[in-house]
Parts: sequence; C-alpha cells; structure tokens
Amino acid sequence: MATTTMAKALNAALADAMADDERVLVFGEDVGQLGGVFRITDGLQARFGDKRCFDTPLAESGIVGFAVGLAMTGLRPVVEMQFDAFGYPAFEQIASHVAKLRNRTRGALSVPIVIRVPYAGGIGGVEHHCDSSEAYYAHTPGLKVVTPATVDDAYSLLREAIEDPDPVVFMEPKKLYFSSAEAELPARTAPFGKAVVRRAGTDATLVAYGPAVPVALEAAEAAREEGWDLEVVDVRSIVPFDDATVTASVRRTGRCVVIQEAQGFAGVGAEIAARVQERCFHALHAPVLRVSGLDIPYPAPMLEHTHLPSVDRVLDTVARLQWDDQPDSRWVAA
Amino acid sequence: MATTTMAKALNAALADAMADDERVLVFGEDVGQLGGVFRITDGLQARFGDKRCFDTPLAESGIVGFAVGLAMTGLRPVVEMQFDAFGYPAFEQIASHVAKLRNRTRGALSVPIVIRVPYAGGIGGVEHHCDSSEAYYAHTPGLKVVTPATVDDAYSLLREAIEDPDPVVFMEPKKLYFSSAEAELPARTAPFGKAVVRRAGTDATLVAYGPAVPVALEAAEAAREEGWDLEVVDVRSIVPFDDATVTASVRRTGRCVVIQEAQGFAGVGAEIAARVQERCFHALHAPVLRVSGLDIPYPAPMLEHTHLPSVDRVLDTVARLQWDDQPDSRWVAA
Amino acid sequence: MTTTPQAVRRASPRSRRPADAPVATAAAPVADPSAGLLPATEPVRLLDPSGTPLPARDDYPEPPVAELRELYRRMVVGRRFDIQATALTKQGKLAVYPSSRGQEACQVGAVLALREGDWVFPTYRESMALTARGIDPVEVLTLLRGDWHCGYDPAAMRTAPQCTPLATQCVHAAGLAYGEAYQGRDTVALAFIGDGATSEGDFHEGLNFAAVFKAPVVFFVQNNKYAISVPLSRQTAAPSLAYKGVGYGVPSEQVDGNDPVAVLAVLTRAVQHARSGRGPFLIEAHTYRMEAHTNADDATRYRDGAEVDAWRDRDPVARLETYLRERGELDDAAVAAIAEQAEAYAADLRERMHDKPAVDPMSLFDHVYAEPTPQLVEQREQVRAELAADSDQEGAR
Amino acid sequence: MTTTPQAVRRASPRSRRPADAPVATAAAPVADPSAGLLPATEPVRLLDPSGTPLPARDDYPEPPVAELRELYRRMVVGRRFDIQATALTKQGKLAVYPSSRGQEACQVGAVLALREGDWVFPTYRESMALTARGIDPVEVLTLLRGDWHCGYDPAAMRTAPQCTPLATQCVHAAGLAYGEAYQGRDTVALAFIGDGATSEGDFHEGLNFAAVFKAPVVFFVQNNKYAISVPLSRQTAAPSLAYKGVGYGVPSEQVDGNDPVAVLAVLTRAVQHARSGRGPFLIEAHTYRMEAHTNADDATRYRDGAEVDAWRDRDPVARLETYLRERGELDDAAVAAIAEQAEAYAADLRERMHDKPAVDPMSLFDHVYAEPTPQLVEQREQVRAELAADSDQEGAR
Ligand SMILES: Cc1ncc(C[n+]2csc(CCOP(=O)(O)OP(=O)(O)O)c2C)c(N)n1
Ligand SMILES: Cc1ncc(C[n+]2csc(CCOP(=O)(O)OP(=O)(O)O)c2C)c(N)n1
Ligand SMILES: [Mg+2]
Ligand SMILES: [Mg+2]
Repeated sequence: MATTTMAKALNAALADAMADDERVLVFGEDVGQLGGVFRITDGLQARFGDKRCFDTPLAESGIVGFAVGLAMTGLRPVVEMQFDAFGYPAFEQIASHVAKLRNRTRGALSVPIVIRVPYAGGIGGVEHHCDSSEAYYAHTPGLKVVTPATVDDAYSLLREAIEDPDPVVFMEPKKLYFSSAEAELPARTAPFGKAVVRRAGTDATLVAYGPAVPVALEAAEAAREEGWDLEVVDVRSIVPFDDATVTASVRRTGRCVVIQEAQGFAGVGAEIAARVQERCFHALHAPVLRVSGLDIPYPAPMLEHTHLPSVDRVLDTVARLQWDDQPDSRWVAA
Repeated sequence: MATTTMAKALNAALADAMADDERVLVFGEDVGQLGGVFRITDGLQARFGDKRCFDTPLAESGIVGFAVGLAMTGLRPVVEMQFDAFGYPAFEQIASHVAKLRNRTRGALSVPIVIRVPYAGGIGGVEHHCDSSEAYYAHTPGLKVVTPATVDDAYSLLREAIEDPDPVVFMEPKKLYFSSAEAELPARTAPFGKAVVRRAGTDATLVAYGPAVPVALEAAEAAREEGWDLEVVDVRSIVPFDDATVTASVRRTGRCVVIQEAQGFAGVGAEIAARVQERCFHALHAPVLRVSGLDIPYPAPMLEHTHLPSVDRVLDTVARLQWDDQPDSRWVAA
Repeated sequence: MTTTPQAVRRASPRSRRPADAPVATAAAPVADPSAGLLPATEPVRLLDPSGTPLPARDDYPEPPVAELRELYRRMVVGRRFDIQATALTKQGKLAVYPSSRGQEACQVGAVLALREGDWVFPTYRESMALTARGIDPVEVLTLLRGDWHCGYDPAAMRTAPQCTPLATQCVHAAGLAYGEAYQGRDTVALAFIGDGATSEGDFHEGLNFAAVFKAPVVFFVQNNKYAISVPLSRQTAAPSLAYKGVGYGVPSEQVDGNDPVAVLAVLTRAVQHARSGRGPFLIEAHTYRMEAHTNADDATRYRDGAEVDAWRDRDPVARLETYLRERGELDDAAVAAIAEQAEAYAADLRERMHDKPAVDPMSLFDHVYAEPTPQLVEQREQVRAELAADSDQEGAR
Repeated sequence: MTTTPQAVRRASPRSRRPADAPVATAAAPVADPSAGLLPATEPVRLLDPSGTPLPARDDYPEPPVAELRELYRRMVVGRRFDIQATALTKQGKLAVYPSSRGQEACQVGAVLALREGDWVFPTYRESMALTARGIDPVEVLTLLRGDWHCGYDPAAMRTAPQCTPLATQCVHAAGLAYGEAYQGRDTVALAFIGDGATSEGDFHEGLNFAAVFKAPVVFFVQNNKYAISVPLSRQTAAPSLAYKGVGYGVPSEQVDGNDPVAVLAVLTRAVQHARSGRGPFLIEAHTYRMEAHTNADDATRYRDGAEVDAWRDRDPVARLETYLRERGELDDAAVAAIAEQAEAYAADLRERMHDKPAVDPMSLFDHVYAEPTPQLVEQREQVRAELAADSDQEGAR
C-alpha cells in the first residue's frame, strides 16, 4: 500500500481507463500538455498521444456537444469542465442532449460521456471557482451523479463512470484533491448506487457526500466528547441514490443530520431529508435536520469559513436533535 | 369584474408596467410584432413603439446578458425565454451574473431584471417545450422565483416582479395561460414572500405551486367523497418562501402532501417537505409525502398524462398519510 | 409496394482514410489571408427563376441528369408529403407541423449530395430531408404526432434526431465528423441550420470546433428569411450569413436555395471538400418559408402576402420541372408517374396515420438509463399499480 | 499625496445624441459587401520594435504627444504595480495574481482612448487597465486578496467588475452601450477579451447584439497567444481573430499590441467610430503574456524560454520610451521622476496591503437581495449565534 492523493488516484484512473480501452478520449481546456490546472490529466498526452488527450477551443458548450457527437461514433469521451461555474455554459447541452439522448431515441443512441467537474470550495478560490453545482445535475433525469470523498473511491468511481453506459457527471471535491491516504490502486470499491457507512455509531446518522464527508467524520469524532456516538454515511452516488443503506442506518439510530456544502435551498440535502423522513418516520425521534452552505453566492476567500458547514455547525445541529424529546424551541409556534 | 385569462392578465401587467414606468423595456424572441408565441406581449410594440418592445437576435444568453447591461444603465428589462428549456443557454448569465451582481459589488450594481419563463407541460407540447425548470433557479441564491396559479396573481406578481429591486425569474405555467377567471384588473394580491391558503381544510394540507395548484384544488374537492377535508396552500413565491403560512397550516392539520409537476429528485418539493418536517415534526401524524412528475425526461404528448401529478395520484398519496396511525407498509423494513 | 424513395446508392462510407485528422494551425498573416474563404458576392445560380439554364460554370458543373431526375422525383414526393402532413394537423392527427414548403430544393438537394453512410443533423423543419433520406414518413412524424420523441432509428438511418434546441446540433455534427475521421472512416456530417439559429452561441462553437479539428462537416444554413416572425435584419448586420465562415477559417458559398440544380452542385462540391480532408464548409442558401412557422403560427401578423407571392414565382419544383422538360428529360407521362408515386406515398401515410398508435406508459421507464435506477423502479411500480387500479375501475363499469 | 494616476480629463459623456439608436438591416448583396469590414492584412504599426517611427499614416494619425507622455507614465506605473502585485503573492498577501506584464500598451492605451464617462468591461487580467483608469490599486486587488469579490464601485468608476466567466462581459457591454444610447448619452463601452475567450458562444452573441443594435462598443481582443496553456492554433483556424468581424457586419482592425502609439491611435479611431453612431468595432491586438497565466501557473510546461525571450525585444514600455526620448519629449530627469512616482505608488500599495483587512462575516447577508429573505434572516441569526459562541469561548480562554 502506498500513500497517494485523490488527484493522483484520479489521474491513475484516467490512465488505466485509457490503457484498457482505446475508445476513451480525454479532452477539455488545458488538459493536454499542461495536464490540467489541477494536474488530474498529467502525463496522459505524453503517454497516449495528442489524439487521445487534447486541448480544445475554450468553449464548454462546444466541449460537451463535441463529446456528444464523438459518443455517437462509439467513442468514450471524458471531458473536464475546468471549474464548477464553467460548466454552466454547457448547461443546455447537458440538460437537453446528454441527459436525454438515450430516452429520445428509445435507446438507439446513448451518450456514455463522463463530465468531470472540480467543484465546491474551501481552497480560497476566487468567485465562480467554488460553486457546488451538483443539485443542478442531480435534478436532471438521465444523468448519473457521483462524488468521491476518499482516495480509493476517487479511482474506483471514475473507472466505473467511464465504463458506465450512461452519462455521468463526476463531481470532484477540489479541497480533497490533495488529501492523501493509503491506497492500493487499481482499487475497486462499492459500485454506483451504493452508499457506504464510513463510521459506525448508534445515536444519530450523519449523511454527507463529497467535501462534507471529512467534516462529518471530524464532527463524529468531536461528538464523542459530548457523549454522542454518531454514524457517518457517505452517499458517494447521488444518482442513483442508495435509499437502503441510508434508511437502514437512520432506523437504527433514530436521528439524522444531512450535511452538504452547497447552498441549502432545494439542494440534494433537501432530497435526502425528504426521503429519510418519508421512509423512516416512525423510527425518528427528531426531525431530520440539515447543515449546508448558506443561501448566498459563494463568498470571497476570507469569508468562506463562515459559509462552509463546520464541525461546530454540525455539532450544534446534532445538539438540536431533541435528545430530551422536547420540541425544537426555534419552531414552537408563538 | 370581467372574465379574463391568465395570458391576458400577464399582457395587461406588462402594458400597465410600461405605461407607468418608462424604464421598462420588453424584449426577446418574437415578442414584438408577433406578440409572443403565447401572445403575452401582444400589442405592446404597437402601443409603446419598437424601442420599448422589440425582437432580438435568437440567442438566449445574449438576451439575458444584454438585459444585464441595460439594467446597469437604470433600465428595467423584462425578457422572455420562449420556452423553459430555451432558458438553459442563458444559464451561465443567470447563475453567474444575474444572481450575483448585487452581491459581487456589495450593492453598488443591481440587476432588476424579470426573466419570464413559460414552463411545465400539460399542453401536448413536443420535447424541450415542457420542462419544469424552477428548481434550477430556486437553488441559485440571488434570484427570486415566483409562479402564479391564478389570474389575478399573474397580474399582481408580474407587476411586483417588475418593480422589485432584485432579479426575478417569473415562471408562467403554460397550461394555465388560457384558464380564465373573474378578475378586476389592475389587481394587487399578496406580495412576494406570501403563500396563500386557497381552500381551508382540517385534515391535511396540500402544498402546491403553479400548474399543480388546480390539481391540488381538484383533489381536495374529490377528497370530500372519501371523507377528508383538505387544506390547499398555494406557494406562489418559491423564493422567498413563506414558512409561516405553510407551517401554520400543517400544524393545524397534522398531515402534509407537497405537489409539484417537476421531476421529484432534488426539486422544490423536496425543499418544502424537508422544511415542513423540520419545523412541524411534533405536529405531524405522518411523514410529509410528495407527489411530483416522474424522474424521467418530459415525455411525448401521448404519455404526458402518466407523468403529470394527477388527482388520483394525489388522492392515493393522501390515503397513505397513515390515517390509522400505522406505518406505511411500503417502507416497513423487511 | 413501397412508396418510400430509395436511398441513394453510392459507395459505402467505410474507407481508407488514415486515422490522423490533423489539427489546423492559424496561419500567419499573408498577402490575402481571406483568399478562398470569402463567399462569392452573389449566390451561385445555375437556373434562372423560370428554369432557363444560365451559362455553365467550371467551378460548379451541373450534376448528372439522372441525379437531377431523382432530385425532382424526391422533391415532388417531399412536397406531397408536406401537404399531407399539414392536412393531418387539421384532422387532429398531428399536434403540430412545421412545413418546409418552398425549401424542397434545399432539403432534398442536401440529402442527395450525401452518401448513405454520411450523417445528417436535421432540425425540426427538415421533414422533407428525412423523407428524401428514405426514412419512413410515419417515423418522421412520430415526434409531431406525439407518441415518442424520435420515431426513427438514428444509428440505422445515419440521421440524428430532429433537433429543437437551436444550433446545438452544430457541435454534435463536429464531434461526430471528427470521431468518424478519427476512426478512419470518411463519413461527412451535414448539419442543417436556420438563419435565426446562426445567432446562437452553439453555431459559433460548432463551426469553430469543426474548423480547428478539421472535421468534415458541411454547415448548411437555410436562410428562409424568418425565425418564426423575426426577419433576418434582426439576426445579423453581416453582408450575408455566408460571411461568417472566414472568422473560423472556413470557406463558404452562397447559393440560390430555390435553384435545385445549383443547390445540388454546391452541396456536392462542399461534401467533396469535406470528405477530402480539407475541413468544414459553410453554405448559405437563400430560400423562403412559404407557410407559417408551423400550423399553429399566424404569419399574416408579421409579413404581407405580396412578399409571399413574389416567392411563389421562384418555386423550386416548377423550376426544375421546366428545366428537365426543356432538356427533354421529363415529359407529361413521367411527370404524371411521379405525381402518382407521390399520391401513393401520401395515401399510404394517411392510412397509416389514421389510427392513434398504441403507446405503452410503462415504456416511460425503459430508456432513461440503460438500467432503471432503484428510484425509477419504485416509480414504475407505482405507475403499474395506478394503471391496474384504473383498468379495474374500467372493468368494474 | 495621491499616487493614483489621474483620470483623463476629456469632455463629459452626457450629450446631445438622439435617443433613437437605429437597428441595422442586413444589406442586400452589393459589389463588395465586405468592403470596409475586413481588417487590413497586417496589424497597424506606427513604431518599429526598436521605437523608430514608421512612415506616418493618414488613417491613423499619431496621437498628440501629451497623450503619449501620459500613456508612458501610466504604463510605467502599471508595470510597477504589476511587479508589486506579483511580489504580494509571494508574501502571501494575495491569493493569486494574473500578471499582464507585456500587455501594458494594450491595457493602458485602451483606457486612455476613452472618456471618463465611458464604460470599461475588464477581465481578471486587466489590473493595469484598472489602475490606469484611476481605480485605487487596493480596490483593484480586493478580488485577489479575497476580502470581497469586487473592491471598487463599478458605477462610480464606470468600470464593470472584473469578469471571470469568459466572454460573458461582451453581451453586458452591448447592453450597456445600447442602454446609454437609448437614453441619449454618447457613452462608449469597451470590452476587453482574451484570444481564448473568443471561442465562447458569448463572444459571438455579444458581437452580434452590438452589431444588430448598432451599440457603441469597442471589442478589444488582446491576443496574447495563450489561453492559460492553450496556444492560439487550438482556438481558431481563422486568418486572424480580427477576421471574425465581417461575419457580424462589424469593421475590424489588427494592431501591434506592443506598439503603444499604434494601440492608442487604433483605439482612438475605434472609439470615435462607436461614438459617432456607426456601431461596434472589433480590434485584435497582437501581444504576449510575459508571465505565466497566474503566479499559480507553471508556463515552462507549455512554452519555451526562447519564445518568451523573443518577445522581450518587443517590450512596449521600452519602445515608447525610446521614441519619446528620440523626439525629445522625455529625458533622464523625466524618466526618473516617473519611475519615482511608480515607486511611490508601489510603496503606498505595499503599505496599505500590509495588514489583513477586517471583513465582517455578517456582511455576507447584506447584498444577496436588496432586503434579506426570511430564510437569510434565519441563517444570519444562526451565524450571529455561532460567532457569539466563538467569542465567548475565546473570552473564556
Ligand atoms: C435554443 C432555442 N431557443 C428558442 C427556440 C424556439 N424556436 C423554435 S424555432 C425558432 C425559430 C428558428 O428560426 P430559424 O433558425 O430561422 O429556422 P426556421 O424555423 O426558419 O427553419 C425559435 C425561436 C428553440 N427551439 N431553441
Ligand atoms: C467560461 C469559463 N471557462 C473557463 C474559465 C477558466 N479560465 C480562466 S482564464 C482562462 C484562459 C483565458 O484565456 P484568454 O481568453 O486568452 O485570456 P488571457 O488569460 O490570456 O488573458 C480559462 C480557461 C473561465 N474563467 N470561464
Ligand atoms: Mg428561418
Ligand atoms: Mg490569451
């Protein structure tokens, strides 16, 4: 086992996929000679040539639309949107074509494209570089949306994304790129559609994904001091979603906090909270609570820590899980 | 009081706003001489001249971006995205500029633009003409998102949208354009941020917006036969959301079903369900349930009725509100 | 008896071209860097509006007469189809129909210039192009009848689903053409686009990607003067839409879009250009939409009858007929035979469109993903239960 | 003492132009429809790379010498600012800085060609343009220091926030310019854009809107040969980026972007063109980014030192200095005085950037909407409570 970073694991996944399958092409802005602004595609052009890994004109709608055309010829495009907010120019191509082509043609055409999106903040990035855009994609039927929180998941989910017959929006938490862990690559972890219990606990379940997973784990550690034994579930696969693992956990613990970095309103966390209370109502001792980014545009670097879900904010929220079985005073009608 | 349609009310709102405020300009695709494909801008060019109501090149990102520039000069642009899915090419302009300009500049610049989006289905429209895209906007901080379900709300909310100092995405339910009602125009109804109880009831609350409101009302009528007296809340203003009215209703009734036409996953209904259970947990006799469109691309006309939330689907869901206080058998763990 | 026009029989598309599709480099400024890129100032025209041949041109040799006869035949069938489809809207058999009457030369000419293995990227307006391509007319109308989105098998017909989000197909065509070349096939992609849609960003990005990757795409702008109600003067201040090519390093040409001979000649050369590895080509065809945008549109709101009438005199079908008759390539009997074919085609269509098709609601879940997600499986069971309850109720009545 | 360069004093922008901004109509094909629209094949150049004047041109008269001296002064100050900003990144006072060294002639020349009341639409790279425009350098760096997004008041400075989403500012500029004209003001909008960003759809839509609405916009492409690591050859196959104008009916010109005299001359004429109601103008300046994309980038990965060295010989600052000295408009003393001004400017900036600014987290809620929504009020109270708890804890320590 060697220590490696998530960035390196993603790079290895791309390289291994390209080595195993000639049809895989990697392209986007600065992914060629530069190896990507985060070096996720480092060395691919040198190793596989500039026909298999190449830079395109600077135009995201073009990149995604070009990938659609390539996929129609049987190729397997893996494209990079350089940063989250720079996927927006491609939104029409993604929502109206990538997501729908299989459906529109009753399966005659498919678009097994991987759209890699480095997303979320916590890295002191300037505006438009730190959006959490996963909900836009998760709300669009026809797309799969996955996001790793660990090094070996980064490798495995990306390999699976490239092999998947459907388009996958692959959300890469930027702040975890240089997190490292022992990992034996090539690793294969749980498949799409499976959530994973990262930490077992008995008192409440923290459900998190992507950049929020380490926050949840840290909060769970800190919660021991307060006498709470928290379970942490890493969603990994937002679409398809693993109801079974999440509901099993919440039924066991009877309490649930959902954590996401994105602004809260109508985000993925809302969906998870809604599902959990639908399915675990009688097991719940308290409402399902949410911790998320504030409902504001992503703030400037010096203020991002106030925006981001912090361990303290998670613990405050856990504290509101009505351990005394008394209603939350905030919501008691005047 | 005269009988009028929602389309006519919207047209009147635009005309009155233009008459009252010289700064209001109306533009987009086919809004000039043609008066819009739904005739919402009918007669505006003839009455106010082709400098105040005009056609643009066919480019939605351009239309919204042009509106941003115009708004910077103190004008009040009201633009039309011809159909829901044709707002997607403008998504970057909307998410990265319209939503954020005030924030980015600490209030030095503002973008009081109204983006009108005829949305949702039920009219036998071909693909890409029937998307429910409200969640994309509602999830984007900095935008207000409203949607009328009645004729006088259509007038009043549009007038208010044009007067509002913030950008407003104004979602017009296409299938209600030609619904008519007695209305005294100019009407002023409840302001932004207020939900309205459209039907009082005691047994459960149906929360709905836009095209789902008539479905909710019809379901509430039909439910009388089953012995249920249902309250119907029309959300109207998705952002800002009226927690007070919704939670007051659910606390009274103890049961809640949220209805939206959009695909369910991570939609506005998820947010509402999550909020309601957070805030009304101890008043709830059953989980908050949701009725929505299926998680599929909007289907072809001949199949849309299977997709759309129907009165029957609402009643089936109401039936699952655990009237016997027994858990929903679907979710009882095996 | 099949009334579907035969697909053109030409060489198969699989071929010998090497897999390296070189990437263009921006040339350093030279004497006249736009040489060979700008279109001629006047549209190419080989027949005058009355059908009289103009002086022959070396650059655009007249297509073989057999092709012109086939062009005529398909145009006649296409027009008959178009009339039939419009009639079907009145009978409530079609939800909506965007007629392309007046654009027969463009729609059929473009398709005839292609090989069977080439790809077409049509918009919603290209119904006649699709019938000319040999697609079953019932399948062409699936979208507009509303039983499903795309009625034909795009892979089998080498024809993308008709594209509604304007201009988005331009980048698909670039990607497909590049992907085919990358895999050593000499496929050409032809992207149809309207005048209005050239204002969209994706037109720009599609041309640019095709040019930079030297992808064999023909971008074929049918400038029919309107985007729904909006006249060309609101779309552009350019001398003509063909002048957009030079900004991408893409050669371009204008053509009289109501001159079927010129359309076929110009398209044939453009397709050759693309197939020979010289990258994309842009064509602007000047034509006119004789009908309203769709049957649901009211064109009298934005254009006057005189304008439409003026274009009646430039009818492409009559023009080609006159020419072929003058050349002795068509006589009353042949014209009548083709008209009869067209009638049979329409009658067959009418008949097959008579009954509402059976559409299975459960199929809604089949093609969202390769395998439905657990969430969709749940929703499918719910719908199945609803349908069962409905049919129980009906049974009970 | 203020070290901020003074804003140019020219006539005020409010003016007498009538409110009707006519809409262009596409011209019918004429003899040479591209006449007056295509750029000259060679970039305009008035000084050779060593600073020696080239033959005078009627079309581009040399700007008044007072303006050239001012140009020089601001370029020197700009360069010093740029060096200082880069140094601040190394000291951890700035998160990131995209240097524009090498592009001084473009950045300063463009701003100098404008009146105070005109509007500038800069990208992230235009720091020198902003300082030349008279914006407080600390406010220019707010974005990159990270205390807020836009540090200056755009309305007061008639300068839009620096735009990161590439090319999106092009349509804003079109809208603003049209809105100003609509209200009878003769404001010109100048939109900066990079070579790479011309590939984005919004560049196309911006040019097109400006052209169709005859909006007084100057689109100023600084072709610095790279988009981060991607060379121009990957962006376009066009003869040059200036050739994109004709496709919109927009006249264009190329200019040697390292020739400050030519830049000011070409920009001045383009601004006049726009202000006179003749619609937008497109300029491509050939220049070079001497530094990496930002301090975080490693340019050695994609270009070699020889290429960079070759551009050192075309340094715009030295070029103008030589020329002004040769003309006797600048001597050692003047050069030293300006250098001193620049030093003072940098010292002032250094000092004022020394301390981390105080940023109030509660301000996060102030400008999302004109009034915070009830949801934001709730979140604000939560954050207030968190901060109070934090400071209690700190107090308790
Ligand atoms: C992105 C997008 N915006 C708007 C529309 C609505 N729309 C459909 S057809 C049309 C006009 C298109 O005009 P043109 O490109 O000239 O093609 P034509 O219909 O004349 O063949 C419009 C605005 C659309 N389909 N897609
Ligand atoms: C829409 C969008 N896509 C991608 C990026 C990321 N990005 C920032 S700068 C840049 C290169 C821009 O190159 P160019 O336009 O030539 O300007 P330059 O940086 O050379 O001044 C890229 C790709 C972005 N900011 N916006
Ligand atoms: Mg048209
Ligand atoms: Mg550049």
